[in-house]
Amino acid sequence: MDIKLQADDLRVRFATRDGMVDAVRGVSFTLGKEKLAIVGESGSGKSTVGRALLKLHPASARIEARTLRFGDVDLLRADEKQMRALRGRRMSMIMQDPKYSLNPVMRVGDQIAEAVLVHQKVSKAEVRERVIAMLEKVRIRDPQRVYDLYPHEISGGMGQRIMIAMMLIPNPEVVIADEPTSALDVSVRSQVLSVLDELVEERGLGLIFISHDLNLVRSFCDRVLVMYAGRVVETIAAADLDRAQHPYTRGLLAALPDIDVKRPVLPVLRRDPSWLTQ
Amino acid sequence: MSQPPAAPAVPAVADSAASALQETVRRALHHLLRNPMTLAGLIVVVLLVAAALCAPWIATHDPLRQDLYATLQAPGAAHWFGTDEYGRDTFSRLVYGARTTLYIVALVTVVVGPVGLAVGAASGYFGGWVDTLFMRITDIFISFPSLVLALAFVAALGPGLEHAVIAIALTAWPPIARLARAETRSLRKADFIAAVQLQGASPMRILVRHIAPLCLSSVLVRLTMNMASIILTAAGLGFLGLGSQPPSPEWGAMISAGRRYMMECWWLVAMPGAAIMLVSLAFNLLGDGLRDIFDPRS
Amino acid sequence: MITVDRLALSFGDHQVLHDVSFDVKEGEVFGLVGESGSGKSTVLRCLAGLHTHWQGAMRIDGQELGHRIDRERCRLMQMVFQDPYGSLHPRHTIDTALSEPLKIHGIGDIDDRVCDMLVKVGLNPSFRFRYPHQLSGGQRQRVAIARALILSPRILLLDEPTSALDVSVQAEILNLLEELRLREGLTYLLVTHDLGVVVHMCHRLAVMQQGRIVDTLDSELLRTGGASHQYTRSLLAASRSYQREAA
Amino acid sequence: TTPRGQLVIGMNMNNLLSLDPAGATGNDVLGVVANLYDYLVELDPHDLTIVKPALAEKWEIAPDRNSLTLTLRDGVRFKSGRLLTAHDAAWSLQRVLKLNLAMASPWKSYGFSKANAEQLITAPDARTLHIVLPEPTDPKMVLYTLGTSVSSAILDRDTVLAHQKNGDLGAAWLLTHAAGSGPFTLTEWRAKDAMLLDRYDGYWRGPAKLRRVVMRHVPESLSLRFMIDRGDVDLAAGMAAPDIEALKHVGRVDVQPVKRGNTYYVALSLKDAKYADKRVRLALRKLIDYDGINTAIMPHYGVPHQRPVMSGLAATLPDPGYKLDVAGARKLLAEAGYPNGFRTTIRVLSDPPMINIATALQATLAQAGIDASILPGTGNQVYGSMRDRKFEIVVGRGGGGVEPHPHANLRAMVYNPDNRDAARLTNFQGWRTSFHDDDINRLIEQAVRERDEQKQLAMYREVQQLYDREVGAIQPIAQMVDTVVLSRRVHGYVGHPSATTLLRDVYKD
Amino acid sequence: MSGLKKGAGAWRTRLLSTAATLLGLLVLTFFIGRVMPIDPVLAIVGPDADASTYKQVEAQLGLDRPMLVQFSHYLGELAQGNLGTSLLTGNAVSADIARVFPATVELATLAIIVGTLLGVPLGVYAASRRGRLGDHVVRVISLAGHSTPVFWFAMMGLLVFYAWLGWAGGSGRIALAFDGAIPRVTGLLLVDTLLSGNWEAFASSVKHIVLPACILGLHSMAYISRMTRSFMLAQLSQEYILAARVKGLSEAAVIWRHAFRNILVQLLTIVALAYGGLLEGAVLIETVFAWPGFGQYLTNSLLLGDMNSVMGCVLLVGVIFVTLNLVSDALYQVFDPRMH
Ligand SMILES: Nc1ncnc2c1ncn2[C@@H]1O[C@H](COP(=O)(O)OP(=O)(O)OP(=O)(O)O)[C@@H](O)[C@H]1O
Ligand SMILES: Nc1ncnc2c1ncn2[C@@H]1O[C@H](COP(=O)(O)OP(=O)(O)OP(=O)(O)O)[C@@H](O)[C@H]1O
Ligand SMILES: [Mg+2]
Ligand SMILES: [Mg+2]
Repeated sequence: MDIKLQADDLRVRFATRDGMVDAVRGVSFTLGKEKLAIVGESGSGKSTVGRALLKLHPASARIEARTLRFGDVDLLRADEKQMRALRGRRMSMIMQDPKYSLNPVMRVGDQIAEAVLVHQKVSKAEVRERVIAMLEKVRIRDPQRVYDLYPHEISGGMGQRIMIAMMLIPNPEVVIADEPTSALDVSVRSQVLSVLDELVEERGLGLIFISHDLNLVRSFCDRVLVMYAGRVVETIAAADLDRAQHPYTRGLLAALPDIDVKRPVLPVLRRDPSWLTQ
Repeated sequence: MSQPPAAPAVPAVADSAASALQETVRRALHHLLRNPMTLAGLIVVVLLVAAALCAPWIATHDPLRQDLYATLQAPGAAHWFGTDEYGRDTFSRLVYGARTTLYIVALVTVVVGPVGLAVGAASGYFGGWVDTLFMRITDIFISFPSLVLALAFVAALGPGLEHAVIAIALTAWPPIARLARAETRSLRKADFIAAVQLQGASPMRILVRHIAPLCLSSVLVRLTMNMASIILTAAGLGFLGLGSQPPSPEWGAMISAGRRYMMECWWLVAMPGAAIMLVSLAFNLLGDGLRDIFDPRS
Repeated sequence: MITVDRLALSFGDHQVLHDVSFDVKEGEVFGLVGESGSGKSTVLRCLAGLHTHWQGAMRIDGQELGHRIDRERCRLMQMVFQDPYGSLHPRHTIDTALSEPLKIHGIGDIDDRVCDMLVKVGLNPSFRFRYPHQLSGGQRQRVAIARALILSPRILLLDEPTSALDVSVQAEILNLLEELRLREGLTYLLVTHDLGVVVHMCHRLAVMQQGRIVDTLDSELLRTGGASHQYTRSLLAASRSYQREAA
Repeated sequence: TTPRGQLVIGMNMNNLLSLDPAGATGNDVLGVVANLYDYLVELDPHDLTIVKPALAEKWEIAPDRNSLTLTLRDGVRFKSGRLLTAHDAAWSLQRVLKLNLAMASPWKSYGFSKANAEQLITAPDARTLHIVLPEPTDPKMVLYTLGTSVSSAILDRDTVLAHQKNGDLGAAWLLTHAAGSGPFTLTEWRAKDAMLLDRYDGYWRGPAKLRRVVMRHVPESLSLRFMIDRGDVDLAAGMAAPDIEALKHVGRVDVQPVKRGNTYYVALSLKDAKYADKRVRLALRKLIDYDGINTAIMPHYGVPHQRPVMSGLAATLPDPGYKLDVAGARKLLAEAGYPNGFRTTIRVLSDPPMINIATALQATLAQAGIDASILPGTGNQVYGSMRDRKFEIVVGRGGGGVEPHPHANLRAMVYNPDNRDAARLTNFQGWRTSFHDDDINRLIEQAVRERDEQKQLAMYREVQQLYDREVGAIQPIAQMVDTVVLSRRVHGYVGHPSATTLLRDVYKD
Repeated sequence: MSGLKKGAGAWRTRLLSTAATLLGLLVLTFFIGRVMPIDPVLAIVGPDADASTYKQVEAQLGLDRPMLVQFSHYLGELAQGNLGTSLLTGNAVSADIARVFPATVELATLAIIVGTLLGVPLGVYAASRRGRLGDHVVRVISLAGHSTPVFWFAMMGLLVFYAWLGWAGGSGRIALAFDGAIPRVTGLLLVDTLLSGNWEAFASSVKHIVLPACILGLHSMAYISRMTRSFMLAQLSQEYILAARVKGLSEAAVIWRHAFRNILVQLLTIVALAYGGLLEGAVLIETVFAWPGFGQYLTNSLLLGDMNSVMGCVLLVGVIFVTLNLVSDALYQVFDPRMH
């Protein structure tokens, strides 16, 4: 399996009002042509890892790692210019909430087109064609019309698909999806996921799927990283999730109310301080 | 050793009502230490207060003492900042002027804050005809040439600092009211307001205890930032002879009287001018800082 | 206990609720599910008295509900909101939040009641003087529940009380709610979009779509696959897990 | 720099309101009207008591001193082309009285009125104007009024009547227009911006040397100073003292002070119980720092003067030499029952030097324990409160003094024939301050009727002594000086003490 | 159909409330005029008039009639488009305003252009460098600009650029030589001189307006840059900015193409209001530069108690603000797709 992304002992610290906060404390993983999930409770550092890979952090963040490579690029040494060349073109990120992640005063088509135009000099007509083709690909009906809509004129599910189109149109090798469906309805969710799934299949890209929905991850991804307090406590094939070893993972699974099994009381996660250090 | 982020993100605090306040103070202090600009602003404001309180000890002369035979003397050992057209000591007047300035600041805050807050919050909370009425009134006051209002008010009540300041306040509340209204309108929909409504709280109670305190910080911040222009407007009224009455050492009036001599006696304008600038700069910096302290989003 | 009869509501030209009717029995947990925007929260808000311009009828114990909030209604029925971060006043301590309803209703013995309540929802009374920002999401939701219960209502309206929370915390809150219900004999009207939660908590549920109730059924049916309505089935399918063909 | 044939005057034109001779108040308008219109006689700017012929070739005072006969010169034409006759003159004077606006007041003080104007002011023929005095008075005074008051300008009757509206005798039109025979015509007037006067080529004395006079509104003294310094203005009027002082040292300009008949004074209201007490008034007289004020504040605004009659007249007594005497004042106050002083208010115009005098006064009052707060205001407010007799102290400027006659000052400042509130003699400062002394009143009345000059002089001197002894309500500090700064390119400018400065002989390099 | 009807209804409400605002303004002004202890009669008759003259003038002006009668008379005249005559100058108030207002419009327009061209880029720059040196420098500059008395700037400007360097024209709108030589068409001298084809006159009027306009502009620059900064900061913390960065956009594109476009409307509103403030008259600047503008006119009228003029001025200012409000609403309609 060719390795697209490699992180070794990634650490992210934030300088805050109350001193330094360690958000990510030594995370290591590799990503090939696969769907890698990162799960964990809120605040465990999932998004921080995702953003660190794109170096999209505020000035207050310090990123350290033994290795942080993307293909042939050493992300740790890359300067802002190199990163810009990389972002979008080779590695991109789908954000959680289409409502806030699209520029409200720009036509959605233009926003997608922009992603192409940053990296390539193409004629206007050709860009439009490509955007419309991409919109079709993410199964948007009547893409000609949708091209000219503004973000507030489209529904959440559509917005998320536009987001996906925008991030995939430059044909990146790696896509980081940060909770791409948590703002969506269950019914729309599966549509969006299937679009994503199809594109991964088709283009052979590496997908990092950040989520806290274990049920979803189990069926959608290939491999799962379970994070707790800024560390990876367990890496496991998605299919084997039920056989997870770590008590944290197991606790998370158990706490999930199940449609099929009715339990009088839900087991509650008991945190063990030793998880922080192991 | 740093705290793991996922562990219950609750800082250890001693549990008492007082410690809640302590925590706020601690955060403010912390912020101050990390923001030299805010700190500088605070220092100047503290100095201003100190100068106002300790004026008699700081001033080298009686600020009102005239010496018509030693007028317009350049800064020197006898008079650090020179003397004015009546031979009064500029430095001492500047020091005593701190009182007036502080008085203006306090008076405007006391008038504008509550009025703007009350009108804005009521308007935003009740909506409907209350909103329409209050906003029309606000519109009237906004589109009223502020000078006309100020002049008219001063003319009606007679000249004097209080009246000038009240006049300024009359022209200064509408923006505050609008701010409070906007804030209230977004708060009105908040769940915690719905929650107290469900507990049977009266609108008055909700306005006073729940909404007003939340608008207060932005109102205060805005007021601090307006301080500069308020001091200057007071000076401007003084320029038209409607501000503080002689011989009160008000900085704006000092400038406006001193301007007649400014080509030959630069200190008469430069000194109070610098003082106004410094203080308004300080208030602005402090206002910026306060916004950062109050606003958790930043 | 609760009867909602042909409830209808419009905002401007936009009709949000169309003839919504259902009953909830005493001591029952009744679920209200449906996709986003289907009007679930709106039904709760009408019941609580936060919307006043509805049409139709609502009854508690056969007693007709007025359009405005009154003291009596407050003591009968309280609500817990979805977002624990938005439902507590950021500048009020827990103590202030909990004692305020008591003060409004002129109930004495405030200190004891507040402490008791905190214990009841599983919070250490030492939390009393903290501010919301010093609490985690789960702890805030406990405070919100405590606030709702401090006037000893008989009905709790729960608007997605756990959807902003982690699974682990969700479990704690759901357990707490169940425990309280049994202990205090409360009636719940629970809005959620998580069918797992519905099955876990509710006796019966109504499925809403675009402001209408399209299906009312026993939650047992849901679990055993006995749901017959098309829309209910599609919801169920979507929430089980991701299947490529489903989309 | 300014063009050759033009005189550019920079001044504050805020007080230039009406140009109608019947209603125009204020000093600034005098300078304009004097150049747009002609007067029957003129006063010599170097010695005001010398009356010189103008429209009137000669004049005669009847032996009984009850009437004046003026003979008008022939061939004078208005700008409209009409010949100026005695009928125009009579109508102009009657018009002032009929309209009964501000400028009727000197005429009313001689006993003229709306009702008697047509009988008393007559033109028996085209060149003779006959003025009968309704009451005995000093006819010289009337002559002075004819030479100085705006109300004495001679209007083109037909032109004015052509613009009459609703029988207003052209009052509305004349607010902003002029119809006279003077050396200049009003070409354009934009209120509070600029006024252009162009030469009238048919002027009977021969055309003026200047082609055009431009007055520009420059309210800020410092701006004016920069302008005259750069030569963008030829003549600057009404500048602040520091700027005049600075310009004294600039080679290209001259500073020309002109003494006026007005005084800067401190007025007390005898309505106020405190000041009704002579001792308190005397104490206040001792609490003015005459020397300090005149050294530090008054240069370019005024010269020391302490008498109610303006300096330079034969009747004027030398200054009594009042001085600041805090100890003496304290003693007097203690005697009057105010050992610890009292609180009072000073109303004052917020312009220099009045506000400065008030501030200085405030400081010296404080030395005797009197806590005075200053209420600055516009002239309207200050003099309004005086008219209503609602004030304690006013620092002001005024006192007649247009006519070079002691009576003019005394009438304005001292005379008060009826001290009742209902009398509303609002035009007399004496009434406004509620200062009333029968002896003084009687002397003033007698003096103006006295035919014997020596006796008259003696009476006027006695009035001043009495006023000193009785401690009158108004204490003059300085006599007004009007200082203009003018470029050395300007020649022939002679500032007139009555403000009727004539520009017809002015020219520029 | 119903949308159209709704639109018309909204407009009717708008107009009604606008009229209510203006009427309120008039009532307030009228009332103020009456309680103010400035007596227009006294301003006309002068300080030395006697009681009979006073009474007569008072009656002529109708000031002896009951207040309500006076006010309804004023409204009646106003309904016929008549603002009355200025009590003191005898000119029609509308003519007076038509004379002084263009002078202020000219000055204010140039000033707001200067202020905006400087203030907006500075504000954007400061926001993009938040917390860093550049931010602090811009902040201090703009605050200093805001806290320095404007007349001090004006005097210093006159001293340096007029008295010493001679670059700027002095007081007034144009050199005196051109006074009366330029036919008045619009009242805006810059335009009128151009129309007359008199280049020297045009140059002169440019020379005269530059300094006061720049000084006013610097003053509004301070305000505009502050507001720009805070608007930009609010936008820069939005998610869509992150999305733009993810696309690989350069910082400049992120700031100008994305963030700035979102603050455009808010900014226009702020600039419009600042412009309204300038139109209301910068009395101090007008005084220092002897600019025969609206602010001076209003102040003088007020100080003399010339209430007809004051009412006219207040009405004009009211109309300006109401219009600016409407314009800024319209701007939202046009530029903000969310409002369509
Ligand atoms: N800009 C920042 N400054 C300071 N702390 C930060 C910042 N961004 C994130 N953190 C902290 O880093 C930790 C991890 O945050 P992160 O957003 O990665 O969590 P997450 O796993 O994505 O959570 P969620 O599921 O809620 O999105 C948290 O404790 C958070 O408070
Ligand atoms: N105050 C309001 N004004 C106008 N429309 C409203 C208002 N409140 C709710 N709506 C509309 O009513 C509809 C139902 O909203 P509601 O909040 O009840 O949905 P919901 O089922 O609770 O959805 P969610 O799962 O997203 O909370 C939505 O279309 C919403 O836009
Ligand atoms: Mg996250
Ligand atoms: Mg909802």
